[in-house]
Amino acid sequence: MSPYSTGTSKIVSMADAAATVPEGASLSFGGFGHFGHPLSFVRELLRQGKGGFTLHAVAECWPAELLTAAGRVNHINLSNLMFEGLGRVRAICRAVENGWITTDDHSHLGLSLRLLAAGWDMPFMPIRTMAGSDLEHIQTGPAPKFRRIASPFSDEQVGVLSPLSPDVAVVHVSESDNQGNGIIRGQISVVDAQVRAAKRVIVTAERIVEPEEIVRNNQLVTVPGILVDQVVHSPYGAYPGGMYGLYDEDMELMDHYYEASRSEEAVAAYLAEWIFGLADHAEYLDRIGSQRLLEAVVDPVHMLARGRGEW
Amino acid sequence: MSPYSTGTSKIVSMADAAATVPEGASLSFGGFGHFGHPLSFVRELLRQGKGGFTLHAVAECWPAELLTAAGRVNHINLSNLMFEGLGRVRAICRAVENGWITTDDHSHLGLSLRLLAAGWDMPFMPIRTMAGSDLEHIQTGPAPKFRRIASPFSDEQVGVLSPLSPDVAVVHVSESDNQGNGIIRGQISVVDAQVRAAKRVIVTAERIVEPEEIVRNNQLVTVPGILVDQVVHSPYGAYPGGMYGLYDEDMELMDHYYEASRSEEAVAAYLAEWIFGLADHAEYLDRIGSQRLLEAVVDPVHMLARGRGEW
Amino acid sequence: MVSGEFTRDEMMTVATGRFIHDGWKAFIGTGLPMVAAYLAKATHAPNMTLMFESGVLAAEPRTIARAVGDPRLQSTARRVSGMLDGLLLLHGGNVDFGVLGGAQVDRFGNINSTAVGGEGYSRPATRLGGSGGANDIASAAKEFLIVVRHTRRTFVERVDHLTTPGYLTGPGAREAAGLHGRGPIGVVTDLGVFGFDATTKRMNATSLHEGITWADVEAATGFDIDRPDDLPTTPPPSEHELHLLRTVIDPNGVYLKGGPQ
Amino acid sequence: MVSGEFTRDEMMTVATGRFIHDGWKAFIGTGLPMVAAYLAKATHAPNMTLMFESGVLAAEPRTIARAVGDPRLQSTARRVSGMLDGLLLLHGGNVDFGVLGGAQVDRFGNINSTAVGGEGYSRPATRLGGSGGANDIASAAKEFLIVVRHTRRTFVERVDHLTTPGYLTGPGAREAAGLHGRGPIGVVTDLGVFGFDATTKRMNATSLHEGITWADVEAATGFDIDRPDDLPTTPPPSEHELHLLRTVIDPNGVYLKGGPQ
Repeated sequence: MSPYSTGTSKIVSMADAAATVPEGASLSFGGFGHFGHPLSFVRELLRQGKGGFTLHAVAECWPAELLTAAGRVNHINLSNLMFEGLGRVRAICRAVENGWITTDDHSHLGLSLRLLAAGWDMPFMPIRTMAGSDLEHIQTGPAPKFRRIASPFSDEQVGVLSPLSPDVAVVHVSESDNQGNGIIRGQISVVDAQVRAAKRVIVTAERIVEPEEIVRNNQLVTVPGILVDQVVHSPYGAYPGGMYGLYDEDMELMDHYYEASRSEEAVAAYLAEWIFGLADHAEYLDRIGSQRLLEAVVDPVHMLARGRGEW
Repeated sequence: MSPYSTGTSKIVSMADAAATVPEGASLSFGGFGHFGHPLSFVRELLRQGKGGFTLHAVAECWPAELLTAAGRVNHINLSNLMFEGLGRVRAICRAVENGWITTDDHSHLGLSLRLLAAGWDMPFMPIRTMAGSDLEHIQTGPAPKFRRIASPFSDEQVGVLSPLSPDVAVVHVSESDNQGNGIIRGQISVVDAQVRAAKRVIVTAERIVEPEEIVRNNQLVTVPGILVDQVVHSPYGAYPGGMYGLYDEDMELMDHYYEASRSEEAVAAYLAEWIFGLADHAEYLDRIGSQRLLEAVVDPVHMLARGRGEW
Repeated sequence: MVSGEFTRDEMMTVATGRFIHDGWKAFIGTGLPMVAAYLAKATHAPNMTLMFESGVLAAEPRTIARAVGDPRLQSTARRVSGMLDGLLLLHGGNVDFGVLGGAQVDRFGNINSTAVGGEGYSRPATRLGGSGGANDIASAAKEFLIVVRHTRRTFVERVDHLTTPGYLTGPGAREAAGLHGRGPIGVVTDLGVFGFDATTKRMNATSLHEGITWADVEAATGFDIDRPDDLPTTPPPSEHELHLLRTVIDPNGVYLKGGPQ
Repeated sequence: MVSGEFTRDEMMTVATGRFIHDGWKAFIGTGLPMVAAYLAKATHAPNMTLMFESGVLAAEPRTIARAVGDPRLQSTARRVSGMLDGLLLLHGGNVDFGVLGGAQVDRFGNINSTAVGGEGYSRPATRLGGSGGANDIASAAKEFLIVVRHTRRTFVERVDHLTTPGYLTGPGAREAAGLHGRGPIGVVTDLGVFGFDATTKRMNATSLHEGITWADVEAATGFDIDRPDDLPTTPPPSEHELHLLRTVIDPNGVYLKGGPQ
């Protein structure tokens, strides 16, 4: 018997986890570049039909784009949303250009610190960047993001950011125990702040592991289980994006979306085919096919899939 | 040939590293409980005769006590200094009770956040603890530590801390490359803030390793090499304290100091015997003897030395 | 063994453990509170999470830890980070409970663990360790418990130095100071269990341990402590609890010296 | 191959690399700046440290990274953390240099990478990605370089949205805003290399690339750009530099398409 307690398991089905996200919620997702986005969750959330969301989006280009493409987003607090190596997140850009959604722009550090301030229960957080730019001057969110105050220790007028707390944070991890203690291999983007800031935290995990495996790597645990509400087992949950140490991104499939995003019609057809037309993540993976999924697997030293070149 | 650059090595001798600490410097040391203190460095610093130090001491009970016992300390900004399982740091307590040194007290979080604020170049850092207590009301440092300001986002009067930057931080790590990229096995105490806050950083390391070994464990690197000025190879550098994953603390030797600390005379004799009477760390380890050093080695699963019981 | 045969330390340990609810995330220090946490986890609170200021989260050591820095807390934890991370999780409102000791306690549950007597803070008769994480726990944990031995030197009218906030000067003072934690919910001593009046925030008695009289309490308390009309005896340790303490949790007497006295 | 045979991209890449000093810690993005950093590291700046906003520190990839999120940056780095850690190292004053692009640049080196045309920020004709780490780098790195293609659409009198601070409204404005970084030290385009006057902070020309005339620059610039009396030709790429770019650093043309045009 394991010497470690497994407590009351937080593991639920993807459908059950997505069902806890209320209409009109504010959301923040893990992920950076083409890696680590909880895309199986996003697809399920889209299938369940809810919307009216506000996003606190630091680097989660894919979740933000797909939700916006489906018309589920009202407002985005963002720092940067684009597709590395491809270009603009066209559904989001179109929605802004047409006035369908509102945005409030930050620097990466600024938005990350707002989340951190919420997670640390701090009334504000000082920042020396954003100052002097339109990131300071233009404030379009429902609450002010940036103000100046006098430092009590010098004669400076310093910028401070307001805290920002998402209703739900959804992050994808490499492995988790049944309590949500989650390890992310490779850079963690801003997951540390997101899971602290959010009122609810949902972890999707490539692997559910025994407590022993988490304990053995306890200095690598980015997501503290005590902050987690639900855990979902979701292999290839970041696909067609990659998961560092496990599989590379599928640029062909990502490019497929990117091409479709050129028009509203094509993007609607894409969503119908790749999301609404599939019952669940298992069906999505079936559609991709095991051969293709295996081709994305990376070697454990170079962390690159076959054909991706040398280090 | 290694594919990794080794740059210009930062490795120096212990004597050379200690020689860079100026008279009257402000210092902050790694370590927590009876573990991870850079004690071989502290002994060399004592031998070199400099003093007039200010300490920013979160949890480095052993460095602070030894330096104070030798009369090298004028002021301590502290949060907690005591010997777990033993009792008071008597040389420090005696120095305070006799008015030989001054102190300014913080909570652990408060002092840690002051260091972090300095490391992040923030003009102040909010905090909700320390408020209402004498940690807020009594301020004896040369600069104010805690003030109240109005939050610009609510109607609260919130506590903020001033940044605190040591002239030199000295931290002991499990392994480091020659650039100072350092891995600490086990809890890192407040080393993350100390190395960011300090104007100079000295790393002492149990092992100097090839870049490959650091790269392979790059998510465990607590000390970013870019912040480090000098690296010293110092096996058993935390002895008679322990180093998590390598060796346990030597309670008998620690208790030996603790008993000596009951009187000024006995503590002076202790320092003469164990520090001033020994030429360097090699002679110190010779004095301990390899058998005793090996008895402290921990098994790699339980992380406990023989006779320390089960998990 | 009849349940009457137990030491005062065992009584304090058991009484402390009873304050811990299942599912709670708790900051625990060394000494009796450590044993009490192990006991609670082995009995009514199997799902409590042990946290330490060093950044050790959800430790499940097999044997009693000698210190907060004990390697067995790290080698069995789900997560190990550092002090900033550990205490900022606390600051962020994620910790339910902490147990604190001290050299002096006043009627409002304020604690001194810094400096006693002499000319005050800068030149005390006795300098102590200082706050460490105690002020942070008392300020930011949802609630906390005080565990101290009951003497007139400890239970004072006014703490010489207010290291750790109880209810400060009384009703509304914590709120005015901006503290987010609710404050102390009880005091466990070798004489009894005490609480704080919901309105006045003054310390009152909840129960006295077996064989303790109100006169004992008054003699050991340097302020007027409120006595309720109904003052029961603290339920003594059960046979099962004593068995766990003596043969499973601390068989070598790391913290609990000796058996029945 | 004579040194005259090189593409404009190669010229821009080489000119960018020359701004990087040995020993510098630099934030680098994808595209030409990535190639330029590899080139600098392979030539005059072997001890430069590559940093990325995702928290990747001291990466030493063997082959060209396709993106900031490319696994080969992480698998060869001395340290991998996250965005807060990476950008707070920057905020703390530990980064010497960054290279930034953008959709619009004005005479003071202010950059727009957020929104162009239309009714402004809330309803632009073209919405772009937004700042990301660019504003942080321009604000907090000791200095930064702008690398963009030179067109009248890019070099504008006034950026539609000031995403990333150059010298803002001119002398003293960065200091008044409280920025700790010194600001932009140059602009590399496909036409030439430009700098900023120490006093006026207005953009001026440093050198023009081979075959480029002042009239070309004026035609491609939407504001009065200061022309110095002495306007040399940008030193062209050396044979060694071109060899490195074409056969070692980017042999498959990930960023640098084709050989000589």
